Amino acid sequence: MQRIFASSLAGAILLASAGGAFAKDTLTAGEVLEPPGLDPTANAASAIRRVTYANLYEGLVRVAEDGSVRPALAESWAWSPEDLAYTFKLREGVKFHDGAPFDCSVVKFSYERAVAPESVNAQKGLFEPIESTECPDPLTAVVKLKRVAPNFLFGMGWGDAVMISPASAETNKTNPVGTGPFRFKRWVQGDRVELERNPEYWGEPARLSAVTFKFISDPSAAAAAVLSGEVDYFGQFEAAELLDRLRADPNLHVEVGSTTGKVMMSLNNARAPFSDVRVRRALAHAIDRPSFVEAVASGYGLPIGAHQTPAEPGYVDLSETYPYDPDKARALLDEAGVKPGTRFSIVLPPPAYARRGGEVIAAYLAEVGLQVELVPMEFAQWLDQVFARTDYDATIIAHTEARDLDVYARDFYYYNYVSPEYKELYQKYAGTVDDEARLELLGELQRKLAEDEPNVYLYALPKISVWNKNLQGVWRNLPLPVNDLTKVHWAE
Amino acid sequence: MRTAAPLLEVRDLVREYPLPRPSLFAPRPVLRAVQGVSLTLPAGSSLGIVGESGCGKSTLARCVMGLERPQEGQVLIDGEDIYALSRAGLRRARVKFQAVFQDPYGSLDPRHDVRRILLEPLASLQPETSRAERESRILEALEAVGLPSAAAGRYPHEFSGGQRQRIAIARALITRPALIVADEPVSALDVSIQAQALNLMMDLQERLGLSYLFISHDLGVVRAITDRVAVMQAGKIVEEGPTQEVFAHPRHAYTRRLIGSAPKPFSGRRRRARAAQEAPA
Amino acid sequence: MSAPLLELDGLTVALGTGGVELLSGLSLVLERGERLGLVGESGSGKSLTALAIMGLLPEQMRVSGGLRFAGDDLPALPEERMRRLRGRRIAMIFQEPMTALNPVMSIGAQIAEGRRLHLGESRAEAEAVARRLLDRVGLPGPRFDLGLYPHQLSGGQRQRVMIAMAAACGPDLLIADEPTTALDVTVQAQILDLLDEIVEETGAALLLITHDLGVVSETADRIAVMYAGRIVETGATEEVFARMAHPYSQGLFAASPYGLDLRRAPGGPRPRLKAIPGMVPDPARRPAHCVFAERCGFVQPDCLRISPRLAPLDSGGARWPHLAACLHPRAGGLAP
Amino acid sequence: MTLEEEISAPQRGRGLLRAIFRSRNLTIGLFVLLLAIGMAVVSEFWTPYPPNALRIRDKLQGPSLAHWFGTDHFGRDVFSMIMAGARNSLEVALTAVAVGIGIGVPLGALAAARGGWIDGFVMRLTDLAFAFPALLTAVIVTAIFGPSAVNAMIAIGIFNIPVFARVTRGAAMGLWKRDYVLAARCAGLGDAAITWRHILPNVNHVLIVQATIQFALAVVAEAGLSYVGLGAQPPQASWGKMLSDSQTYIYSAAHLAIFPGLAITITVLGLNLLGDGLRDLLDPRVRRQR
Amino acid sequence: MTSYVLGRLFALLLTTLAASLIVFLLMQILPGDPAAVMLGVNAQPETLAALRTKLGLDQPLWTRYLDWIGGFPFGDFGVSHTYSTPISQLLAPRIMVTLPLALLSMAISVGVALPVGVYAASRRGKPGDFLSMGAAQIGVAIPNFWLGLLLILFFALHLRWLPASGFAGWEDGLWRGLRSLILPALALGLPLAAILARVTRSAVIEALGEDFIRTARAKGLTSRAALWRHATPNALIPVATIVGMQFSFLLAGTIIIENVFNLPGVGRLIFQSIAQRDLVTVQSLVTLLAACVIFVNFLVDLAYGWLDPRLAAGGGR
Repeated sequence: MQRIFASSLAGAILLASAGGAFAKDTLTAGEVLEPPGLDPTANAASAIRRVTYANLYEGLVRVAEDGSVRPALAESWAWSPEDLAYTFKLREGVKFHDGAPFDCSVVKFSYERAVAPESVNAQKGLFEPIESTECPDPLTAVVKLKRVAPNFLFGMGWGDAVMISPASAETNKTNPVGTGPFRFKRWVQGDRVELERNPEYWGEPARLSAVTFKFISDPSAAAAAVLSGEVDYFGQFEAAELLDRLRADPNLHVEVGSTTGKVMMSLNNARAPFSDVRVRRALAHAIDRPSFVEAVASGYGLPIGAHQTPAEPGYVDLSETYPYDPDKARALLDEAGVKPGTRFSIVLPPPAYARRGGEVIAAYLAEVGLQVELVPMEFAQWLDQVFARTDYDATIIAHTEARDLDVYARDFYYYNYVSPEYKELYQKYAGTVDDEARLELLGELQRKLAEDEPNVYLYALPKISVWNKNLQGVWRNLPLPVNDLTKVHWAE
Repeated sequence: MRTAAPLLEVRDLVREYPLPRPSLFAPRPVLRAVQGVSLTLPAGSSLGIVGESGCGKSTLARCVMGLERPQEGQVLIDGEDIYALSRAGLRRARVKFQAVFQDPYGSLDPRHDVRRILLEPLASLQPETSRAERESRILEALEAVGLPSAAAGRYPHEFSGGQRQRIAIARALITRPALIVADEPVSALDVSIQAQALNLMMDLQERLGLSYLFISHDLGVVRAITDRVAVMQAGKIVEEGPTQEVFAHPRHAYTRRLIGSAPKPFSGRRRRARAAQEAPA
Repeated sequence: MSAPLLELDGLTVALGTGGVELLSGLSLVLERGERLGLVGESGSGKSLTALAIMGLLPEQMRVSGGLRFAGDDLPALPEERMRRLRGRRIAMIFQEPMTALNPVMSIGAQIAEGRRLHLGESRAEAEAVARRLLDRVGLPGPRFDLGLYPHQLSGGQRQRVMIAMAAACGPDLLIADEPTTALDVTVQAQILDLLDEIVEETGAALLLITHDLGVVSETADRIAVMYAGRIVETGATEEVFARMAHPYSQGLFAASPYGLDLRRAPGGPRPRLKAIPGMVPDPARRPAHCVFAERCGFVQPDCLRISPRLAPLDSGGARWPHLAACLHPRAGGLAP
Repeated sequence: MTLEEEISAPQRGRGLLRAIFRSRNLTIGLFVLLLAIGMAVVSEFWTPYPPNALRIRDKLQGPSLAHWFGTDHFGRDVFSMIMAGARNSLEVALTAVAVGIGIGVPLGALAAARGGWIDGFVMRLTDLAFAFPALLTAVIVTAIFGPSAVNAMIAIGIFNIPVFARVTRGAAMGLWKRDYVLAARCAGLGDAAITWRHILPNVNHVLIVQATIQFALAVVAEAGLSYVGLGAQPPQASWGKMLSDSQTYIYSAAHLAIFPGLAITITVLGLNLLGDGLRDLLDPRVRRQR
Repeated sequence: MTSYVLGRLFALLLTTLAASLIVFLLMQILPGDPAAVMLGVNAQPETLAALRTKLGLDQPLWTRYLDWIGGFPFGDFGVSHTYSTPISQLLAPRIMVTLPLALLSMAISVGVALPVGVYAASRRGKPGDFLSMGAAQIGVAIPNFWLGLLLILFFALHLRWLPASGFAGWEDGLWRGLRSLILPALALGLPLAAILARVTRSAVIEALGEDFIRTARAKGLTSRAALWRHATPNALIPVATIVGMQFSFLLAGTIIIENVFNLPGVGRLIFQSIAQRDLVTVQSLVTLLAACVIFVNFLVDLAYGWLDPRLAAGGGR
């Protein structure tokens, strides 16, 4: 610790004196939201995975920058269709940060813990196909499925499916112990999480000796931190309006990549008037998406027409399904019997796309005679009131999970969208193995959503990231909402 | 003179004030401002109370005015104990006694014009009076104190100190009381103005048959206006008698010291040294 | 002999240049060891006179005419030299001992302050003197510690502190502005005695300002009666009280209860005081003629034309001539 | 040497007007207040552009003839929004002050009139209220009842209660020692009547001055609450919210941060000047010092 | 004197208790079940119930209150729901930001206000007075968060002298930490300084009008010496009152300023805790803050005793 302190100080001095000569091997990464805990298997907040994924915790497999599934703690795997089983060959000599060994018993523990009834895993659905996990020998794990689940392997690459040691499972929330190339050093709540290099990493060691995640919720403060060099890397920069300023700085690299984030106005389909598809379509017609993106995100963001982004496989561009047409919107509303002056509320969680987007949508809807009451809400309350209890009319939210078309097929999800046709279609897709056919079905699912318009789909969230020009190995695109810093290093 | 009860009678009056505790758990000490004072004031006469600051004369005055309930003793006006009266009863009794205060600037509400100032006791204590009667009473009171009727429409700040004290006297007169309690009514005035005010009070007494309870630290003033005088020291009356008698032949040592200390013109410088020797501090 | 200690020669104080005159043509001479009483009602300008001598008039007031102290022309003196006179050679005692003392400074420090400032004494030296001074003014230690604060003393004791403060540097002139007005009579007597003794011991000159004829008559050798910014009558105390040539002096005396003859016929009316009618004219509205004419019971036609100057009443020869500013001075004396 | 402790009634009619215009503070203060009120009132009927209308193509324009104060990130006209925001500011501040006066003044008057344990109780109550920093009170209130302009009014109003209670009590305590109160007692008036006829009329100049000060503070507090998102909610225009919206555009469109801030500052400055002017006009103590 | 202090301490304790009770009761109205918030979206009813029991949320109100407040004397302020960390541990690093910030702001406020106020009073009616009071008048009117923005705009973005936001921490040396507090402290302190300067000026002017100033001048003191040695000490009494009040204002101000400058301080922690429905943290922090204000007022009362000997002996104002 003393050594790290000294070296970072030396780095700072060098930075100040030489300006460009880097002897730096530490990184300060900026993040908008602070995680509520550091156990990705116990809480839905994506902020947890943004700190822990690949850095602290690892799963059997992992997702690469291009969205492909790659080996991680499993060197290799085999799929046996006849007994519906994956056989994972585990890496040897892997140790958790606390010294606990990694073997098949850990796999069994982690997966069984995730599917257990009392599990609080936010993506329980990923594990739902699992029939059993067996350990023929310590370095082999056999996961039997209930049925064909083409997305299963991809899901096992998510942050929610990482390996947890039984010894530290209970305390991971505040003292995370994983197998990753970085280990936890300390968490100054409300300010930062500090990680340091894991010297006993099984694989290629991290190039950085230490990483600090600093939580800066205010976009202009974030910009200032980046401009001043206080933060070297900002993975998901929220204030697109500041990009021009950042671009103008010769020390910075600005990358606008893609994410699987879908910004939408979610509607409570169980509530009138949103139970009427004509009303939902009218809302879709009433909003000028390109202008919306311009106003909310300074034009950074691609209008979408269904619950899918170009970053996900099988994307179909449906953004012109409901072109901006206030007259048509008014006509549709009239048809549905919605009188001008009808009021409803839109709940707005804290992110700028929601708070700002709410204002824009309110203005658009006012054009077609709808009176909107905007209800700002903190995220905790949002989770409770909107997500858990579905006590809302409409809300604006980004769904950041990739390939999550299943949510519309669930028995209960907060949109309260009920469509036997969609469910059937989805089950068909889920049971299909052939890639060609899967893509075809994906397109159909999207078209079905665009037709029913359970939510008003707005735009695909771009991955706007900013980093110091001398930083290398940073992900440009974001197949998952994570910050993989394992390959990041400073230019020589 | 009537044979009935005297206009004002004070019997064994005691008034104490609690003081702040010297320490957290010590008992509260008590300041005994008035310690068993008895007085009698027949109708049509004037009684002076003299004493130095802190002797309790103002507390006594406030008790007599019905403003501060004594812990012990009684204040009888026309034979009625005003502290035994009901609220309404006290209000009715107040018609008979009114007050004049020391500070000609502080005793008149700066936001009220003279008419309103004079009207207040009348409207409050004699609500039965008609509108016309109230107007005539205001004029009567103003005339009595030698102010023009035009004064009614003006505000206190437009008057000099002497004139203000006239207004205060007019206010005291408006209910046609029998007794006026005057607490240092002229001490804030310059000598020449003070003489005007004292003369006015004497005139009014003779014309209206008023009685005065006249409180002052100024021996000369008390001597000029009272029939009888009571000398107070530390909450008690140490000497009482006809004014001329007390001034000519003070009996109590304190009275002698008081009179001896008062500066007198024509005394010449050397007298002072003697006076000081007589009563060392 | 050299120049008199204090000499006022037509001292005039006006509000702004050429503005309203608050003091008009005051002339006085005061020597060491003399006690002069300045009497008048409020607004007559007595306190202003004191402040003019101290050079502490409010900024907007202008001084003209002669004002000399030991030969120095005070208004012309630079502030720094004037400052060195204040407290050192001219000291002042104020009326309200409650407010004239700094509430947050110990009395010892306040007494010592002047000596440290003017005589360059150390804190210990100055405090030793302060201790002696407190003993002298009747506040003996250890009961009256130097560390006491003003609020811990009674009014009379505070005034004793004020006197100690004023006497600290052994001034040549002591100005006492209504030093006993706020005090009870018995305390007043003691304070006046003390003042008297201090003057006796130090040989300083005393300028005693008061509204109380009794106080001056007992304390001062000489008296000057002021009215509306002017001295209307002055002379040896006995002389003035014997004659009271100016109708205002007379009126002032007659109005005070001292002048009242209490004898009355049984059942007859109570004797009245001789009040002066009217009020003191506002400084801005003082007439060009005799300022007292409007209130004077003996007013003559010429009183409304001419502003009288102080003129001697007797043939002279007395140490302090008896002067009055009246066209028709009264002749008869006033017996007590 | 008795200082005349006279309180002259304000000159009536033309005299009063002349007194107002003689004071620079009052003139400027009144002008600013009237300007703000004028903007608020006019914005009800007319603004150069509809304050809520988005013209996204025209966004982030600098000040120009068409848009005096430029446009914001939605292309809304900043000048129109400031006009509309004036209404919100004044409304919230006025209500907050009214709440403070409505509850605080009776409390303070009661404490002064009755003294004793009632006084002690009221004073401890205000002590307690003062223990919670004003903004914190507001944050809690809005956290409980949700952010809205109405709750901001209540929150700021709650803080105003002890302020007015203290000021009223302080001023009234002195008056209760005046001889004219004793005279009123001699006239048989009860505490309530004395408070109504003698005490309140004589403290109202203090209250008026305090009200302008609190009004100014309330404008700032409202802006602060809106700034952190706890005050007025969109689409209601609010200066504080405009400032917080502007923060991310601080590099590209500084005018967005300048004008709402100026609006707040000038309004508060005007109110403070008004307060100073009123104090000079109404408080004889200050007037004599000049 | 001791009994005065003891009496005040007793009152202080009572007020703090009352404040804690109010905060506690208020928090009960706050919507959102902390257990549900902690467990997130897919919580099962049984787990929820278990957690509620663990957190003591099923206990009666008064038991919860006593449990909670009972820990205070021992530095136990409860455990944060969101971070599962003792609040005292959360607080410690935050105080190291907020306290220096508050002290720095106070130092700026007093350090600027006293000289300016006294100077203006001594120059009453002259250009110096007019200029400094004009500046103060504007300073009073500027909201601190806007001043913060302007300071960032000028000193951080334009001149690049000081960091625009964030807190560098004390680990890397005093100066680095201090640097990040300068702008926030200015934003917070300057408007307060403006208020204080006005108060100081009028207090000094009032003191200059007192009789004892004339006494001092009559003693031969220069007007300057009378100003500093006699008028100013007396003027400090009302100034102390305002300083005490400003402290409470300051604590609240940190909430906003810490947001403007993105400082990890107590104010932002309160803000975040409210956002996350971390009730125990909110109520503990608010109570501590209130206790802090009450305590500062107590100190101001003591300071009166020191500044004004009239109060030292008698006690009570």
